[in-house]
Amino acid sequence: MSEVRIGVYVCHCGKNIGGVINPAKVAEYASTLPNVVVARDYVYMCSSPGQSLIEEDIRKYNLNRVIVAACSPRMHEPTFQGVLKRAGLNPWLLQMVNIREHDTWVHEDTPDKAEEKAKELVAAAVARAAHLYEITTEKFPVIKSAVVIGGGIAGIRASLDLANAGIKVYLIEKKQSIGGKMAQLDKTFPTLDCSQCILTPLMVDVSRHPNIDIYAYSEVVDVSGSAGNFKVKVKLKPTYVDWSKCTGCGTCVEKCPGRAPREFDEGLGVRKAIYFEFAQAVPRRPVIDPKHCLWFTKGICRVCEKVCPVKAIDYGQEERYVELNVGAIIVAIGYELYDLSRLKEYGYGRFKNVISGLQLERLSSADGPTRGKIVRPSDGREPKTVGIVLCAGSRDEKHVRYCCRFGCAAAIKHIYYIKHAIPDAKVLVFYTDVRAFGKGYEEFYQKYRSEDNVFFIRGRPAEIFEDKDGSLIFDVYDSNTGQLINVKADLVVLEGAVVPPKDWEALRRVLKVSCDPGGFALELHPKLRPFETTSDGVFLAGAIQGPKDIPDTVAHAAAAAAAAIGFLAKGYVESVPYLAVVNDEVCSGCGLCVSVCPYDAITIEEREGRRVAKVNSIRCKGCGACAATCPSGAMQQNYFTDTQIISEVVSLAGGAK
Amino acid sequence: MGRTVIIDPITRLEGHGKIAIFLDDEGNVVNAYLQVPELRGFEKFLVGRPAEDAPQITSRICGVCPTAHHMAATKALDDLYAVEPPSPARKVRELVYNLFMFEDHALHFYVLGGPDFIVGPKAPKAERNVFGVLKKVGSEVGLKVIKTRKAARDMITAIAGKVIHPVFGLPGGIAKPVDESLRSKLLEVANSLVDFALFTRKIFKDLVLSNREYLDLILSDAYTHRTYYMGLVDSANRVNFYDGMLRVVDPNGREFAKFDVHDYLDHIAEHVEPWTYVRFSYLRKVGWKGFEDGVNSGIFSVAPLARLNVADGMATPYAQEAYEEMVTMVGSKPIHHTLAMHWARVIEMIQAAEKVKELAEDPEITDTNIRNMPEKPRGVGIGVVEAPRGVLIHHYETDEKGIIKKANLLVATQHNSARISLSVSKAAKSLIKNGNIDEGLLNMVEMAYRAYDPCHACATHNLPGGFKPIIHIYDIRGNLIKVIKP
Amino acid sequence: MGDQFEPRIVVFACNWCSYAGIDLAGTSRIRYPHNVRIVKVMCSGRVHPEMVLKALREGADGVLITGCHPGDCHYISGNYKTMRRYLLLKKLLKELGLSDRVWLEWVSASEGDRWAKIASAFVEHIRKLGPLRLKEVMEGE
Amino acid sequence: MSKKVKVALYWCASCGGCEEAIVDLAEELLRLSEVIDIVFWPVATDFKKSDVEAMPDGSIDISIINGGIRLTEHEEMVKLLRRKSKLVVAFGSCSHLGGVPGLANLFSTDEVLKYVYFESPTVVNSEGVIPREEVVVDDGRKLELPKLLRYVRSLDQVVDVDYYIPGCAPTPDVIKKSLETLLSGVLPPKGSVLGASSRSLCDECELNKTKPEKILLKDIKRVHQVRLDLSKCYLSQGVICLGPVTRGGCGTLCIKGGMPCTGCFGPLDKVVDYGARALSYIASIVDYDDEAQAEKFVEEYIVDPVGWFYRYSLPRSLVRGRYEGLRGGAHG
Repeated sequence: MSEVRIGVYVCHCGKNIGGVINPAKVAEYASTLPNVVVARDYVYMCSSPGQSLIEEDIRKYNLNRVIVAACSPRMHEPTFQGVLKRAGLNPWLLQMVNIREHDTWVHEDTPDKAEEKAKELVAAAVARAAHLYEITTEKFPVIKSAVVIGGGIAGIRASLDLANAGIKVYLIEKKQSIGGKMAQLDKTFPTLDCSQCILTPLMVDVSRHPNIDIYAYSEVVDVSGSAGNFKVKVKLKPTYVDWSKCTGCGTCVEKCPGRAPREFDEGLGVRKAIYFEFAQAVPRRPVIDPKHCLWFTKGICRVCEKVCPVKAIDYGQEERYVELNVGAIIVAIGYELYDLSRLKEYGYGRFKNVISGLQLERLSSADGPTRGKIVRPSDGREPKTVGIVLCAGSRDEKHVRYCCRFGCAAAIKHIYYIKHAIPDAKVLVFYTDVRAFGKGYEEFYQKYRSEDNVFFIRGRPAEIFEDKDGSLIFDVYDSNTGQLINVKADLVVLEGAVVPPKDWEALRRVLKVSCDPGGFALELHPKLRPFETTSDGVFLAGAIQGPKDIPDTVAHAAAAAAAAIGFLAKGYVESVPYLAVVNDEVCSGCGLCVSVCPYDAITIEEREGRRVAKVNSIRCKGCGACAATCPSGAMQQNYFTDTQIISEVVSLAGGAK
Repeated sequence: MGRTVIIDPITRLEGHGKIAIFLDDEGNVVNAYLQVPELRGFEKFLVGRPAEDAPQITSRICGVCPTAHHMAATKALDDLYAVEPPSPARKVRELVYNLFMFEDHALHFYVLGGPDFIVGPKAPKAERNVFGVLKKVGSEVGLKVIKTRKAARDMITAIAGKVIHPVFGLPGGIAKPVDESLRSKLLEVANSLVDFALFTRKIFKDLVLSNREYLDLILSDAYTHRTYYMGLVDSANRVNFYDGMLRVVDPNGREFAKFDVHDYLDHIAEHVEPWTYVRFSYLRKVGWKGFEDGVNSGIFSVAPLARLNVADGMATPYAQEAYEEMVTMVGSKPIHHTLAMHWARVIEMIQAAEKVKELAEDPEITDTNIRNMPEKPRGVGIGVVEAPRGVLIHHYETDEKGIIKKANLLVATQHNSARISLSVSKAAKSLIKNGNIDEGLLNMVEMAYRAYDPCHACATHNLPGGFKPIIHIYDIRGNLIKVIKP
Repeated sequence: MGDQFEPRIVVFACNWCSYAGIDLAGTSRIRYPHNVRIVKVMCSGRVHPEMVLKALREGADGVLITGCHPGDCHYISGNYKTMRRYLLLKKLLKELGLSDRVWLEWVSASEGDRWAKIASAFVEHIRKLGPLRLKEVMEGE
Repeated sequence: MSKKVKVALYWCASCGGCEEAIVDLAEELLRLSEVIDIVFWPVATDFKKSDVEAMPDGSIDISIINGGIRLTEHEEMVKLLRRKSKLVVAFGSCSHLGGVPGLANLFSTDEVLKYVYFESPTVVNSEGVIPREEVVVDDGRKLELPKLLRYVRSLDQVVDVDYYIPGCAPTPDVIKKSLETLLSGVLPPKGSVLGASSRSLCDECELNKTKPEKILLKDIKRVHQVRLDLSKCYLSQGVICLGPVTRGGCGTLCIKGGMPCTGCFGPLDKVVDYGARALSYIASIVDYDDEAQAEKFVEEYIVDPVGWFYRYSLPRSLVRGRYEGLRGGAHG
């Protein structure tokens, strides 16, 4: 493009910008800058009149550069690039200036400085824009398949939606069976229907679905490639049972003499050394737990081997790896309970009769350790006085700051469990606030708070002490009545805080997904794109994006699946615009760019007897590391060339002249 | 008060020199000052540099004798790391060094100093330059000069990497061995160098020594100073450019001192004057007595004549022959006649050429054992060589990582600068009498000066060169009353 | 000096962590000094020491490079390259008497408050050092 | 006769190597004298400054100037030559980039004088004599010494420069090519570097093809610490070779001499700051991601960043020398 013709558009963003500085002044200043043909301000540039204003100017003044001074480019860059496209300009001739997040929102108290800053930022953009050039991207086909990591309700729902849309799904579950936390629940609020009754049919659908392969007892260890063409490395942990032979008859489990605490019962029950996660496990294929198997620990027994009708037992089995080639990845690994023993004052872990909400679920569950009888773990006695503590670790500076978003409703459900099993029981609920926000929750709450012998006390227990008989003694300051209450309870239930699963940190690194202050996955946008991530092709389903109850989780999972389906259905991904580009004339083939490329996207080629660097545009992700390494300046990065960045830097360093 | 004569700057020598002559009211010379008007501070900015970089950094002190600085620094590194190069490496170094000695002397003889004699001191000034020389000796000789120098310099490039700022010096050795194909070239060149050196001796004989007038000029009192002399000698007290002991003889030719360069601080001190950037070396044990010669003044000189004065002879046959001829003709040693410097230079040129031949023929020269690996630096490293213009000492102090903390560079022209001042004022005094300023003054003074082939690039790490001299003569009030142009 | 010196500071921010974190400070309305001017790059690994020196040369009183925390780089290892270039640059600048003028800080997408603290600290630090005026000082005799 | 191109040659703070380089043209020099007319060359001809002053402005076709700018007197002379010349060419590293003597920019003039005239071990100077710009000797007569500038400068930091001839010293080949270009009449864009390559040294280096696919450094070997395999890329052997960042055209003299490139030909056209470029690629290939280890590496191995990366170009760099702050208040 010969002559540079720049249009500058300063947005008021209502009062967000306009309330602090005078956009008209900024536009007026911009109009005095070199190459600027037209400069305007408007109340909402992103609105349709705002957009068409720019579009018309582009035609009218045949602009070949557009600068929009408004919010963060991370917000509306695509919007305004769309405007350029519609006006027949290459979208990369757009330069955004962030005068909201980086200026008016943070310098409100020094408006004139903020205005001066806005002018300088615009000036720098004008300097930079002169060096912008058209960028075209390449298209690459996507592989129409997906990996779903995590077989809880979120993963199950997402898998089914994808599979039903004709997409091949690989569902990765680290435990022996899919089902996740929901499978451990007795009932679900507010409808109180049996959790497994609504979950297990879905599990069966998954296991039967032609488009779904389940990799149970497996973990994702590495991810390479990129959106549309990921290579996902999955570790199949040794089960010591050849699942291809196994029929799931369960004789081995029956006959196994080995015993171990049952994870599924949160440590309250016992399982065999060879076991299913739970009765309705999917897949119905057992695994041997070598830590408790007599053969592995003492070198005796081998009963399972003897009794197995199909000779499926294989003590020599080793871990195996498979590499799955997929177009999209859905992360649905859910949450984990906060380690309640860290709330020292409550004595969880020290006092048998202080249990977690999930443990209560197990006690109340028909396939639980007590076959559904709610008793004190210490002596099996029926509790007559039960204390339920809300926000155990949640909304607490010392533990986790955020809300678990289901503790309150769960507590109400737990009142029901207790009153239903032990009608004369007395239930004391210790709360800070009761947040019954979901559909039907308020009604649910009202119903059970008004039951006899159910007391809501606004306050948290001080230190809990254990009496000789195992019951628990503590004081609570009721901030409603202003009284100090001494409580003696047979059982205390902690509605605990939730955190991301331990293995998330490692996983998110291979996925290149950032996290929020709580450690949960960071969505692309908290409102507009809550199930996408900064890594293209990687989607979020359920509680890994933040604590959720079942309805929200399922909704979120379905949305993630829909997003993934959309992404895969499009059929192609585009190369990044910020590609590395080589100036063959200057390149001496010194090869240092090859040494620093994290994606092995650069190779050295012989050309007319010379060595020259070549960039593979599929592999290049546009980080620019090579450009910052190139000793000769032959290697540049689209939209971030040395000249573009330096002209911006020079302008900012020198300030508005 | 009297007049001031300024000759600024002196031409045809590598270095920017300025001479101021003061006359009293009778118009007789009170004093003459040699001013060296710049300083680059290499000694300072060597601080913080890794010692192994010194050979390449210090060679930038002078592009005319980079090899001298490169070699002195490299030898200082051998010393710093207490690691001697293997014999083949030492021989290659010495070979390169003699090639360099040869071409540098050739440059001075034919281009810088020679013209005074070859063309003649009384010849028109415009002719007293390289072009005049070519006219006198014929352009085919001129071509021969150019070709021979080039051949020698190309050999340096082939071995040392570069001729202007060599790179091959490493503590305990050199960077690259000499291969057979290079050696055969070397042998050719070596022979041509010897021929050329002898040819040069012939020219000097025919044009200078056989000319009574010139000989008298050389021996005239105007160009004579009885000072001490310092130079390197080998174990047999013969002239050696690359290595040896430093020997000092007094004005009567008696050995005054003979010491290893490590003891140089006991023997050499430097005096500072406010009117020049160059430091004046003198013998510490005799002391600084101002600008005067004699046994009681610590002033000493270096460079070709000094080397021949401190030595008992030359290290090679043809050179020895020429040396004996010189001593017999002059009749006594030490030779105090400044202009005999040119003579000495020719004799050294012969030795350099013969040395090159000798080393090129040495079977060891192509041996690939060229490095002994250095280990820990021992804190101090001192190296010495005979630069074409005289004793050159590099002295470094480093930390345990071999980073230079202190550097001291003693350069030939610093050693000579006091004696040069003597020569200059003596020449001036003999040629300026009662206000009569002989037109010949200019060149006589220059000749005295030029004989040393002083390199102020070395002495002060200053730029070489300058303009044709002009003499400014001022009256009592300092008004310009006369200007003498070449 | 009469009224107090307002440092001019150029900040390099990577798109995925630091720029997002700076945006977050904005959306959370966390105040910090106006002196900072942000230059966006996709990855801190794109920031060339040349750009840092150029900023100082052209009038910046200080330069602040920001990137993802170690291990968090969106491009696997860009921030490690930045860290190494920074360490070398620091050593060079020390010899040139300028090492106090450049900082490297890690700011994640969730650290709006941390960003604000860093920005304030750096501005104060540079304010104490006073104006740089590299061009005038080095070109004037 | 007057058809000949009028050329002036001048040297500022140089070591004389650039003059030697011209002398090394040997026979070439005689051939050249047929097409050029040297109107000013202090080292070899009889013309004086006054003669130059007498010339009409722009009457010299080409002024070729070597050496850095160190003295006020250099400033005056090059400004004069600029006025008198159609083209001004910076010859050699000092004129082009400031050169090795530019390392003096790391120290103040006082520091230098103090060392040279007091601290130097051989100096005996009890009266604390120090050379001064103006000294009164004998009965009131004045002797003057020129003023040293605080910072050594490249030629283009003092006058407008049309072309550059790189190298310390420029090789005969580079000089020949440059003169051919200058005399051809078809001139490249102003500011071009003449006679050399438009690519880095690796392009013409025999050893480039021996590079492994990736070069990652766990340590750096200083030249005296390693026996280089002269048939393999030196950088890949852990030695700092500045070939990748240095303009080619010298024919890899140092490499062939068994030593790594130290960068005398300077940067390529697109480079803003040579040292920063050098520093960046070295840092980029250091094989430590852990900050503590990387710090240790820098501490242990990067012993002289300025001397390595700005050996020839400190004055021409963005920072130019040691910053001593406004009114002397140094930082860092």
